[in-house]
Amino acid sequence: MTAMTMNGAIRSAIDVMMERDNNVVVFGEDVGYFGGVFRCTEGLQAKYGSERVFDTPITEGGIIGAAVGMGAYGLRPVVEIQFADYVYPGLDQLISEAARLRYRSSAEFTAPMTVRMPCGGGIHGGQTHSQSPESLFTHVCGLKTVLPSNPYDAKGLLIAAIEDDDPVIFLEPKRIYNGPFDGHHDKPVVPWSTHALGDVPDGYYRLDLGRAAVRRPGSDLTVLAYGTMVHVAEAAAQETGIDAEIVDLCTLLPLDTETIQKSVDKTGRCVIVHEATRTSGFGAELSATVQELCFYRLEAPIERVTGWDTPYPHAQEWDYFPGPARVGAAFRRVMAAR
Amino acid sequence: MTAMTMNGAIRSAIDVMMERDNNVVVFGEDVGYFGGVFRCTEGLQAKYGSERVFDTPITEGGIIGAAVGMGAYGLRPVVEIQFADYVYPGLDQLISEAARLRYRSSAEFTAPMTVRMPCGGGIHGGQTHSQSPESLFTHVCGLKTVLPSNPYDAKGLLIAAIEDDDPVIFLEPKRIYNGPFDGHHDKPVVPWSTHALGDVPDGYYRLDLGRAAVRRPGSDLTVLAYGTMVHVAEAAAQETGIDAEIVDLCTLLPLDTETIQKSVDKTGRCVIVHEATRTSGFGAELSATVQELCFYRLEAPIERVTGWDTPYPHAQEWDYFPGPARVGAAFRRVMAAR
Amino acid sequence: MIEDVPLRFGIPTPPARPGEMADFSYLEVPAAGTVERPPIDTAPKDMRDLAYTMIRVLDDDGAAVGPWNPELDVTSLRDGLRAMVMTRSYDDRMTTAQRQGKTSFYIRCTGEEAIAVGHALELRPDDMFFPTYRQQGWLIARRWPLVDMACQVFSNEKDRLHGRQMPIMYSARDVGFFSISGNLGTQYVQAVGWAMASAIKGDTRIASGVVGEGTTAEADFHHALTFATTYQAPVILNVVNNQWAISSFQGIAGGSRSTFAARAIGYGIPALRVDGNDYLAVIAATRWAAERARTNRGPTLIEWVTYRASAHSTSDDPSRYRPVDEWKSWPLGDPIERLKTHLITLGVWSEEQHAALIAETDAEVLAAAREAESYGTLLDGRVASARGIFEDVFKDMPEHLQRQRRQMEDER
Amino acid sequence: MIEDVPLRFGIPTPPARPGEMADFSYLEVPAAGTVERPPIDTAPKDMRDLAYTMIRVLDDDGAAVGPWNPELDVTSLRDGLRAMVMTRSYDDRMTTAQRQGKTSFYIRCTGEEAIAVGHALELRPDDMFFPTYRQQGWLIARRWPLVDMACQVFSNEKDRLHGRQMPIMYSARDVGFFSISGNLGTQYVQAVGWAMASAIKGDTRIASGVVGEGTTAEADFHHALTFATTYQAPVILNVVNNQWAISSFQGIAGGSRSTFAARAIGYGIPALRVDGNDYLAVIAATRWAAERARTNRGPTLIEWVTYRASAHSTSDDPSRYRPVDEWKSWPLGDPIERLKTHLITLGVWSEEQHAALIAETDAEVLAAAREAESYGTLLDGRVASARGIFEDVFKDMPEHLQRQRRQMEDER
Ligand SMILES: Cc1ncc(C[n+]2csc(CCOP(=O)(O)OP(=O)(O)O)c2C)c(N)n1
Ligand SMILES: Cc1ncc(C[n+]2csc(CCOP(=O)(O)OP(=O)(O)O)c2C)c(N)n1
Ligand SMILES: [Mg+2]
Ligand SMILES: [Mg+2]
Repeated sequence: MTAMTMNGAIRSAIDVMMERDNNVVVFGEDVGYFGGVFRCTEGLQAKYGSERVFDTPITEGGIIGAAVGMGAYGLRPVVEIQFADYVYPGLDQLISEAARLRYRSSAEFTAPMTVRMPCGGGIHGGQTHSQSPESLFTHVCGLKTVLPSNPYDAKGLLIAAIEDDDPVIFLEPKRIYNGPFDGHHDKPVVPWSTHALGDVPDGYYRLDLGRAAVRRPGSDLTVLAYGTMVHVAEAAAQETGIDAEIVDLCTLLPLDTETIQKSVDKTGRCVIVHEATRTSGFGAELSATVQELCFYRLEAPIERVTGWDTPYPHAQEWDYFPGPARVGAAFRRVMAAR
Repeated sequence: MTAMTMNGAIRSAIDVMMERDNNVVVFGEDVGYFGGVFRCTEGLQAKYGSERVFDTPITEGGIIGAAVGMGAYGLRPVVEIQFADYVYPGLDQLISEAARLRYRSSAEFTAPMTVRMPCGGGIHGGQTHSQSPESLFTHVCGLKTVLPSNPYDAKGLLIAAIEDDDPVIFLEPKRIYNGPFDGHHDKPVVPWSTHALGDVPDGYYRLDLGRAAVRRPGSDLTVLAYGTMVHVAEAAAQETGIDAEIVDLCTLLPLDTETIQKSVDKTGRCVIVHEATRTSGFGAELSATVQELCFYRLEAPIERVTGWDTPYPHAQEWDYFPGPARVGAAFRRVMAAR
Repeated sequence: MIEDVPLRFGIPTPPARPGEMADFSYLEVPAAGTVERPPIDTAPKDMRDLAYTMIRVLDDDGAAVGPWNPELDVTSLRDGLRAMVMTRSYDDRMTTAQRQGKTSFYIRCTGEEAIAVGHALELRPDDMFFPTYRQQGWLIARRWPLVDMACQVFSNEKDRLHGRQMPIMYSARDVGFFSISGNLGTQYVQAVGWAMASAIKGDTRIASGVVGEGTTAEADFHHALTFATTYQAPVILNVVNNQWAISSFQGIAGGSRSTFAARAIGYGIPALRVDGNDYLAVIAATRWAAERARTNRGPTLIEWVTYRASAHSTSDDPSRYRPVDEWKSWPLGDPIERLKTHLITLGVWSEEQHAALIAETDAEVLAAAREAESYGTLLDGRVASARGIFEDVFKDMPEHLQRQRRQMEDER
Repeated sequence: MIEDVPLRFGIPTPPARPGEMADFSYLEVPAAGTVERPPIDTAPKDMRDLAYTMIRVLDDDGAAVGPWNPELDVTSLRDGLRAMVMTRSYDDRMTTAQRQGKTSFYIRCTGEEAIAVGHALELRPDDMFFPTYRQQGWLIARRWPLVDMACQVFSNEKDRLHGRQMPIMYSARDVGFFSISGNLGTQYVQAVGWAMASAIKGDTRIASGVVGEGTTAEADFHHALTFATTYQAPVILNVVNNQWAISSFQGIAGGSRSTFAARAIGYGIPALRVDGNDYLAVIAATRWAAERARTNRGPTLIEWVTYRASAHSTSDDPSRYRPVDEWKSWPLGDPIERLKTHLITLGVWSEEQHAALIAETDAEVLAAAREAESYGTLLDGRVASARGIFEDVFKDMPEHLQRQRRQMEDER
């Protein structure tokens, strides 16, 4: 075991897989010699050569389109979109091609690939370096969507994603690359080395896609969260003294409805937290699902705490970011409901 | 008043607006001399000239990108995407540009435009001529999304969309261009001339965006639907004898939550119907919203009847399409719930 | 200082609309055999003129002339002719089937047969072709079973694609034919990615991708050329310029300002502009580009000049936007007639033999169509089971899809 | 029949990495004044060679030579120099402010000042510029208030964009400067759409769009050229080739296979390749392209050859991927130095005057920055109110946003 940052764990996962399977290739903007703007591929080109780790022209559509062709050939591309905010030019190749190739060819051709992208705010990136587009991917049948909250999961899930024979969207909350972040931006940064899940095996291990993890058992209410918001929810639980059971979804699609149902059936109350804009965010699907599965156990309306329905502002970032105060307020409302 | 088909009403709306405002320009693939593959712009180039109605190269990204620039100049582009299934190459210009230009420039620049696109299945179009991507647009702040269910609404709403100073996505359920369709594909086609809402004023009129319409008052349960599904729900109500109140949303964003809440508070039961795939479809947002607004009035779980989470199949279209049988089954389950 | 003039909007218009005389004066047609054939190691910058002319081998008398003559033996010529004639027979039969309601939709390639057929017979079995919906000639030339083709078009129980895909959206990995996408152009950059993969692995397989001239406007055309040049991918990038994109003539895609072959120049990619209705030119140009790719000289773009003789699809009515008889005045003629004439001039073919060939291919197609019909059509509803629509969304069916499948079956 | 060789993956590599000697031998630099200037009504096909050479006016001794010499009067030359120097002073000041934490981010344009400044002073007040984040020289040349620029960078209470946008994402309609997008390339096709609109209305305004060489790979580059040629839009399409795209050298975008100017050829668009560090060449090329556009001769693409002398942004560390001193060996030098030398050779300028000018612009910028700071910075938190983040999402705030705003205020 080694203390790893989240980007370190991601690099380690790719390294392990490149070592094991020489069909794994890595490409994207600035990922080669430079090692990526968030250093997630640092050292890989030197180790595996520029035929397996290389820079690409600046075109997200071209990157994903080429990856589809490579996947069809038999490679396992692991591509990086520099920021999730820039994935849109590549959506057609994801939605119309990667996600449907297996189906439309009755499995004659497939497009295994992992599309990594940093997401989320909290780094003063403004509207074009802060977005969380996960819900768009979950609406596309044929894509799996993963969004880890810590280094240990990030590595295990990324290895599972690379081994998966279907296209996987792998979102990385950039605010927690270097340490868990609970929303208290005014407090000093905590490094992953202080966190249990910052302790990561050096070698190969995988965490199956589609399994949620209960980060904090509790009896008062259930929190459904993922990525950075898992840490924010923990802070809110601590600060409100409300005994929240925090479910870290880890994979958004396929969704672990069993773990979700078990928890909400127990607590009877549910708060959903995500950073993405509210309307048609993944919280909507979660709320609808919980309502369908646990209707007769619900003692209070399900609440969604999310980013506002505006672009992510730069200067007012912390008024936008769903921090512990807003999550705590939702906890109290949900507990107060009768 | 004239009996109009839905595409006739759409053509009439564009005609009326081109007549009133010479900043309105129309372009897209095959919309010029030919008048569009669904004839929605027939005769307009002859009437207004090829400077205001013209064919474009085949590039949805280019079409929407050019429209942003034209909107910024002061024109009101009304562009056609030949099928909603082909809008994805244009999503970046919609999401990153059209939807955000006003915000990021603090209203120095804006991108008024209407993006029309036929959507939905039922015409044996297979996975690339049948999609309903509306929920993706509703997740993008800065876009309005409209989806009419009949000629009268289509014209009034399209006029409002063209006059709107913000970008509006205007989805047209192609299966009902020529007549209301209730899902009984084996029955003879009914023309709009037999339908009250096929009777359309020839001149200018507008229906405000953001208002839902109660198509059928009822006391047993509330149906939230739009487009083709409004007619399917009517058939299901008739066939089950269940007194459903059918709310036609007309505009998905901004959403008329007042009408929705009023109805569900009254009936205490809610069924949501759409043709799009289920996971993270707009039904998820509707279910979450109803649950938030009407939790204490709900007597049964909210049900979603939707397309399955698979691409739209060609030969098995009618096993995929959410027809009266499936909607009726949901009605019964919801009524049986205690 | 120049004085102000009001700006003008410049929109290209086709030479002729319905009721007007067809007019192809915009197309310069050099005499066959007049364009030189550069060695395959020629630098792109030294052959730019090939993007503005037209490589032609068959002259007006049906003789094969000039440096591009591939010198095919008679058997190869006959195989090519047979595949083209078979393709037309197949298109005729399926068009009829569509009128009879046995299928919902069909797309013909009439007038363009030489391109897919020649390409298929010149490339190697393990190369991969990334086609459009108008390249059925490849399947026929590679002898993919006509019955399987028809079963796909009829969406019946034996359709290898289980009725999921619209008619003509074939997928035939066994003959190097990539799954057709309904989304224009997406396959083009995929072909480049596939070719890059072959190079990364140090294999010997090359790729060939196709788009129509209208589709060159899509982003993936640009993505393909950018990746192909940057990584020198072993790929052939074909642009089938059949003059029309549904109702839009090639000028709308920019064809009035330059050739589509010339698009390659700015990327440093060599370009050939070829008479697509000249079977021998198709073989020769394909061979030249394939040899470049196989010898690590990178990508080649080929513009095939041809004409879409039929409607865009069975849903289209071209008489609404172009002269009905435009095809008759098309300067490059009919690829089948031209190869036939060539064989006759060579003295190895006759009108009688040709008539017999047509009868034979018609019969073969009819038999195949009959057999396919016996497995069902959209009309009689004998299609793949609905259960199957939940398969192949993912490799392993996730629980939510299993749940949905159960629900579908319960609610029947 | 050729024998099989294993295919090779070809990936371009930059001439020098950290620790290696800078090497610009890949760049051919013709002597100033040697490239002819075609009349503005020249057909694109008759001037393709201009895409492969380099238009230069200032020779090594600082003399203005050749047919492209715009013959500017001394005042115009001084104005240009002043704006360039001011731009550099401003970049210096803002870089310091970023180090002090007064802003989260900054982007310099050092070494590229001539392009935006010359372009701004040559085009007309009512034309529209669709810039990248590296064109601040336009704002300064057009005398947009330095205080307003700094307020935007500081995201303070006087920021015209209310702190919503990242620093340097200016919007300045009053000086024809379109709102900067964080998404690369999107503005390029918008510039074409804007120009099409001007033509549709029969107005006289033209547009100019910019992308970096790295961004030519994005779809919108292709969309822009396709629309521009089809509709002959009155637009100037600029490619600023500063050799680097963050850590990727220009070869990754295809620059090792051809020039970026040449991309225009295949669309039938005339292309100029210009020494972007030569202020007079910038004026001359802009003038030539603008006159074409204003006289209904359509679009022109201009590749500006320059060098990104500074880091990509304050978040970047170029010493990780290129020789730290690469800038010193850049063959085209420093645009400010070159124009200064020219003025001195003309006898209308001196080292003393130049030093005085720098002192003056530094002082002016400092004063502006101080004033801006007095309205707040990110550091002291005096930023636009949070209420404002709900405005301008739509023209009229819909009810759900009003609700969310109330909730935000309640939960404080
Ligand atoms: C992305 C996308 N946009 C639009 C369409 C609708 N469409 C189908 S075929 C076609 C015309 C294509 O013309 P061309 O590329 O010249 O090919 P051709 O049909 O002439 O062979 C169009 C616009 C589509 N299938 N996909
Ligand atoms: C669509 C998109 N993809 C990626 C990025 C990240 N990014 C910002 S600047 C940059 C490099 C651009 O290089 P170039 O176009 O040469 O412009 P330069 O910075 O050299 O002026 C990249 C990759 C982005 N902003 N937008
Ligand atoms: Mg065509
Ligand atoms: Mg650059």
